Amino acid sequence: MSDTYYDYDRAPGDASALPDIEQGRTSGVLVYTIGFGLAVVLTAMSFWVANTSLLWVGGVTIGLTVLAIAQMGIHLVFFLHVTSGPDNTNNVMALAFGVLIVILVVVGSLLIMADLNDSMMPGPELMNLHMQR
Amino acid sequence: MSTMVVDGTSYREDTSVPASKRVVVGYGFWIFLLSDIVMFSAFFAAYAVLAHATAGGPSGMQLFNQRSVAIETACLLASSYTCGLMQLAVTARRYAATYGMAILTFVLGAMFLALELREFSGMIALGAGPQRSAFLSSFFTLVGCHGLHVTAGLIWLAVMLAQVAIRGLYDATVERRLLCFSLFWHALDIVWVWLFTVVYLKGILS
Amino acid sequence: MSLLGKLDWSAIPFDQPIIMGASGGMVLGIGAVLAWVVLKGYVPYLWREWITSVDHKRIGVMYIILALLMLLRGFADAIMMRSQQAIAAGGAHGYLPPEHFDQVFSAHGTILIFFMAMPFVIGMMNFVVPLQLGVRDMAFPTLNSVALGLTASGILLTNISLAIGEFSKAGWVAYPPLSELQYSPGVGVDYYLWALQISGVGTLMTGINFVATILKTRAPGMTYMRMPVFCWTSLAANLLIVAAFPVLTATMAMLLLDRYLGFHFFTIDGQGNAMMYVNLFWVWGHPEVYILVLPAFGIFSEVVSTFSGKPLFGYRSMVAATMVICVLSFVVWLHHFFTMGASANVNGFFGVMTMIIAVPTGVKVFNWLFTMYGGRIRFTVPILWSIGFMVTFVIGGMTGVLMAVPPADFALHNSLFLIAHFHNVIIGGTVFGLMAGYNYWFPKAFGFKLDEGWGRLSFWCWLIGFYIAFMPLYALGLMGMTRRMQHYDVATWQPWLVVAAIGVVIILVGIVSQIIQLVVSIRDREKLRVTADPWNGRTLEWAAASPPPPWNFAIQPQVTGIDAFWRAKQDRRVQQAPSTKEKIFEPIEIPKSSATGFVTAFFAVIFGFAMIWHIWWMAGIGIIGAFLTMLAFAFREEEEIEIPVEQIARLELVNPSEISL
Amino acid sequence: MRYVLLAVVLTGAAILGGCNEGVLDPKGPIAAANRQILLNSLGIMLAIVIPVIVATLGVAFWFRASNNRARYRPDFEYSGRLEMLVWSIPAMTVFLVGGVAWVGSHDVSPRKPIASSVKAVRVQVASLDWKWLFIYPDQGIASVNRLTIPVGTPISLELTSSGVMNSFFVPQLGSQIYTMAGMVTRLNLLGDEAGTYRGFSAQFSGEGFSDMHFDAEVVTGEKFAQWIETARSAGPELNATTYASLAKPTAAVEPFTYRSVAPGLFETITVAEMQSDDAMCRRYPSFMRAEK
Ligand code: HEO
Ligand code: HEM
Ligand SMILES: [Cu+2]
Repeated sequence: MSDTYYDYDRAPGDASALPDIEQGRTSGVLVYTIGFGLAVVLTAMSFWVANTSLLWVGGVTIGLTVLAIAQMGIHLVFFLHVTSGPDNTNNVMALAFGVLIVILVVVGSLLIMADLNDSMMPGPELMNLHMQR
Repeated sequence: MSTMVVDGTSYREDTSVPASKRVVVGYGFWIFLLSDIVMFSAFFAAYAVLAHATAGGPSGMQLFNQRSVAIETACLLASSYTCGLMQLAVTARRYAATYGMAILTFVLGAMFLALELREFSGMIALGAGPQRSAFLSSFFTLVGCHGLHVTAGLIWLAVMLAQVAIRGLYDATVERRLLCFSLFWHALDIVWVWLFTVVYLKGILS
Repeated sequence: MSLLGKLDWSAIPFDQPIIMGASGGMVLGIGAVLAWVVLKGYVPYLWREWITSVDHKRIGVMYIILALLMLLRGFADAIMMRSQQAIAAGGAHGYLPPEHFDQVFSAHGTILIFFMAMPFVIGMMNFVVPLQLGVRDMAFPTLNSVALGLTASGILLTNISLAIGEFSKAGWVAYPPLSELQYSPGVGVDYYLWALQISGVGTLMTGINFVATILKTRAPGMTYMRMPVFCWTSLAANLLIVAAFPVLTATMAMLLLDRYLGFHFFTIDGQGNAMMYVNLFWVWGHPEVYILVLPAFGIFSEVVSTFSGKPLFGYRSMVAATMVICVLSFVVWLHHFFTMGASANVNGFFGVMTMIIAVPTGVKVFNWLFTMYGGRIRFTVPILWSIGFMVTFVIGGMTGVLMAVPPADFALHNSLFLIAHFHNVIIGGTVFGLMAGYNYWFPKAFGFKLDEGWGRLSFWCWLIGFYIAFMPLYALGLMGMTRRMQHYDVATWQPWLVVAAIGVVIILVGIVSQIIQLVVSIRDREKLRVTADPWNGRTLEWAAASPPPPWNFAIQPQVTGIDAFWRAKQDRRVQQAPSTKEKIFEPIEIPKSSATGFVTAFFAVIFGFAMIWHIWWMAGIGIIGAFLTMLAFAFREEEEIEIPVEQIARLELVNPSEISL
Repeated sequence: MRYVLLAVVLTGAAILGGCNEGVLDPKGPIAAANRQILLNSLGIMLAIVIPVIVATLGVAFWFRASNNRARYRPDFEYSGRLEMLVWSIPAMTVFLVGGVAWVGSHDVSPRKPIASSVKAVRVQVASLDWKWLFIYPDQGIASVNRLTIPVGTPISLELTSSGVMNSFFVPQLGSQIYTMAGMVTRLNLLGDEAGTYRGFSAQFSGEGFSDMHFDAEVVTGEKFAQWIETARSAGPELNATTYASLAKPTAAVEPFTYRSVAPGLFETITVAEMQSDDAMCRRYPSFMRAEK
């Protein structure tokens, strides 16, 4: 039971094996190179955004987050060959489940902890005591 | 979840059979990576909660060195690229390119690790070790956990080079393991993207 | 620091007669079994056929044996707690000093959750899922054996703590700061942490293995919507394992760093934040309870429909409900700490989310009900457990929903009402389910049925004993009794606790009957011998011989619909198998046995023990050993052996699967 | 069936038995609300759970294989209408209980001050190993293991812990809340009937936990004033030194009072870090603690 049904299913990280999107070796290099280039650009942008004084401070965090998400997408598409192709459904579903859990865990924890900390930190006078240590 | 089910059914119809071993192994490793990412997310959450708990000690702004982070990032990103090229060489069964790219990947990864270790020892020398405050505990744990993964990756890569030498690239097992390795390596890069964003770049902001 | 770290003779509690008695008994028991095995010359057989086996059925059976042993251990702890609380009223302080009592409830909770319920569930899935999917083994058979080894290592470490040192005194949740070095300077918490870390890695491996197996290796034609419900619930449970256990690993790692290297995640000084531990613990903890109960739901689905002689009612709803529970279980964890002081919005949100889980669960209950409706119910032991479950679990579920109402939980949190709730769902759900599965699949595993009479007796004792042991706890909770009390000063509680203790004695009778059931059944095995399909089953495992050969199916089944086996029997498409000579076999490749699991476990125990006692050189040996084992495995040449046709034919002749599709 | 009956009888008896103490015998509005919400939710759910139990037993009994009068319907495996019903019954129940939960958690939020014409009495609570310290900042006194409060007066509590986590709980006054080092949780209670009620820690906190209970005495206004006066005239002072000796782990301490409280003492307790170097940690090995 080897390659007969290979078409229907693809190992994560394998470039598509469906004939119509078959990619030759050269284009493989091209794909990685494009991905690398985009990643470099996005990284540079991140560093720039964090350091520049041109941008509104309040938006910087969001900007960094968006850039990180974009960069993650680049890695997934160009390095890990995640596509929406039918041969990739299982991989993408697993990824989506993982991302969902990560978001729930991180966002949920942060909200809960922020709520708890807000309501429970000793008053400001006390925080000063803290700082004196 | 249930839509997946319906799609799955209509697509696979009666032809569904056990997948090839490469797919099964790759998929299993994919699931492992997801679980690894979930573990990182717990460390990320802990870091985010404790980022301001400096207990009167130094904060990220005082400690982080952007230049060295930028170089680390460059190393890791480049090694991801060379790892991808190695993967292509493996698929094409080209030995020289495989070795070349693998060694390049290894060297870049090792450079990253060396820089990170230098950063850590510098901080510890300043009295900003993980025992200083909750913030530093979570920092060292989060970044160190990634560093440990990189270390494991380097060991793995070295072992794989030995396997390529002994068994050759036509060995299906070796090929599968190299596939898993490159998945691992790219995933580490993704984690690093979040690390430099959340820890270093945000750290120098506030 | 000496060569043996913190370890010296004072670690062994010679002055504690109860502990010494128990550990002496344990050592003698293990020694006796070992001696018997060696003297009888069984060692090579055990080594060849079991310890190094990577066959999912053997591994499943070994998991279940471990789980049953740990059930005895955990139950012994329960008896101690119940008897202590029955007498320690007013000025009396009972026979267990706090120092010991605190270890007992911590060990009870830890052992029963991690080392009884988890291995039992995993063992059940191991045995059944590949058979139901119609495949020859798991996706990663050797990994499976390593996972078993790591689970066994965790179990071993926990039990070593009885004789050498102490166990945690911080409860099964080990909240800091109590579990920090400052307040728990002994090795107890370290035993807890390393046992959970090591077995947790094994559990994660299992999770990955099952997800890959179920999603990628099914018999031809076995589409998702044709999978038996047990496979679905196993898939959901393993997705939960994969998504939740890493969080536990991370959290325990943080506590370990605090304890070993002076980090400040949860300490009082250094501005650590113990609330973070509570939060992360339950991020894992809530999904965990569904990891325990979802496979049980799957077992009930199989049992109810088989013994009602009907397909499962509302299959699609069942699948949907399973997956809804799977995802929802990740958005409710705060209900374990409503009383930590979050704002009304947060408490209210998580309260409502928690209750929403009652909807899919309710759907399942109704679907089982409608499955029985219009059926022809054969009252065998498995379905007794199932009906007992349906009645009991809805009560426990209801009290759970009650505590999901924050103002009610403010009054009930950490009381015996909570203890009653979760024993009500864990015993009434998970344990009853596992017992149903044990009775249901036993004939498949061993080729003979379990004795019905003793089975019934054990069921009734468990059921009645459960109600008598735990209903009083609801009352006590309402009367204001907290959990984990070594003694108490309110005399009016005592009668209830005495009743509860009587209930435990009845459960004890149930457990003893189960042991007798097993012994009697083995003795009478020739009389109880069964064919491939003793219950008129519906799913593929009943198409394989009992017990199935190492390759499960000599000829791979083709699946044409849901419950294909049952429908085929209905349409009389199933005939007596053609005689073996007529069958055309092909050689089969099965994975090769491997000592990797055993060796890894060996080094894991060395490592864990060394870390607990700060014996650093030994920990190094453990780590290096484990690494070399992996390396050796990586360089191994053959991974599979081929079974020649003659051998298949021979085995099929001795033990034919009587039915074929 | 018999056993279910037995269970019902037992629970019934339990609830009756619980009526003269504990959660079901409230002596204040918060506890009364807790109980009300609890019983209402229980009632809503019993309306569906009891029929389910009865139906399960009934169906199982009627469709037993030996009953020839029961009709065998092996094809009854799907019904769209039932399916809808099956999802909506629990959904509606949950809608109802969920509403109760949402409104309830806002209504009975521990932080919410209790509306009253009487000025609230402030009490600062610290859980120590293994006893309770109650500081009355406005009266300048403190009490150990006995919480005395005036009847009909809102009590505004601020709670913290000297070390491990505990949970402050007086069932008959209502809602419990955790006490944690370095944190201050808040709780508002009111007792509207004079009496002595059992209070305790509901969160396991180590060896002396079982003895970590206290008396909550709800007394009339005059008695309260009297008590304050007596307390002021006798007993030791509470300052850093006496606190340090109080904080040493002990269990089952007889109640006593402090004649005065050093200003800001509670605040120093809440800043947990202040503790680590002094008396608090003497009994614990400190070899692992990081040097500052
Ligand atoms: C197998 C294990 C298991 C299961 C399945 C559950 C199921 C549920 N649990 Fe429980 N739990 C489990 C194990 C535990 N729970 C705990 C604690 C706990 C707490 C915290 C209490 C506290 O600390 O103060 C809450 C609020 C709940 C709620 C629930 C709910 C709402 C469900 C629901 O999933 C139940 C759904 C089922 C129902 C409702 C019955 C069937 C439905 C019908 C018939 C439909 C109609 C009914 C209604 C709409 C009500 N649980 C703890 C405590 C740990 C500790 O602190 O040590 C443990 C171990
Ligand atoms: C077989 C019958 C059982 C009996 C008689 C029993 C009895 C008890 C008792 C008396 C306690 C302590 C209550 C207290 O804190 O005052 C307890 C706690 C607990 N039990 Fe059980 N139990 C049984 C089975 C189980 C099972 C099967 C599980 C899980 C799979 C389980 C999990 C727990 C847990 C998690 C705790 C909490 C431990 C802690 O407080 O840290 N029990 N049980
Ligand atoms: Cu929960």
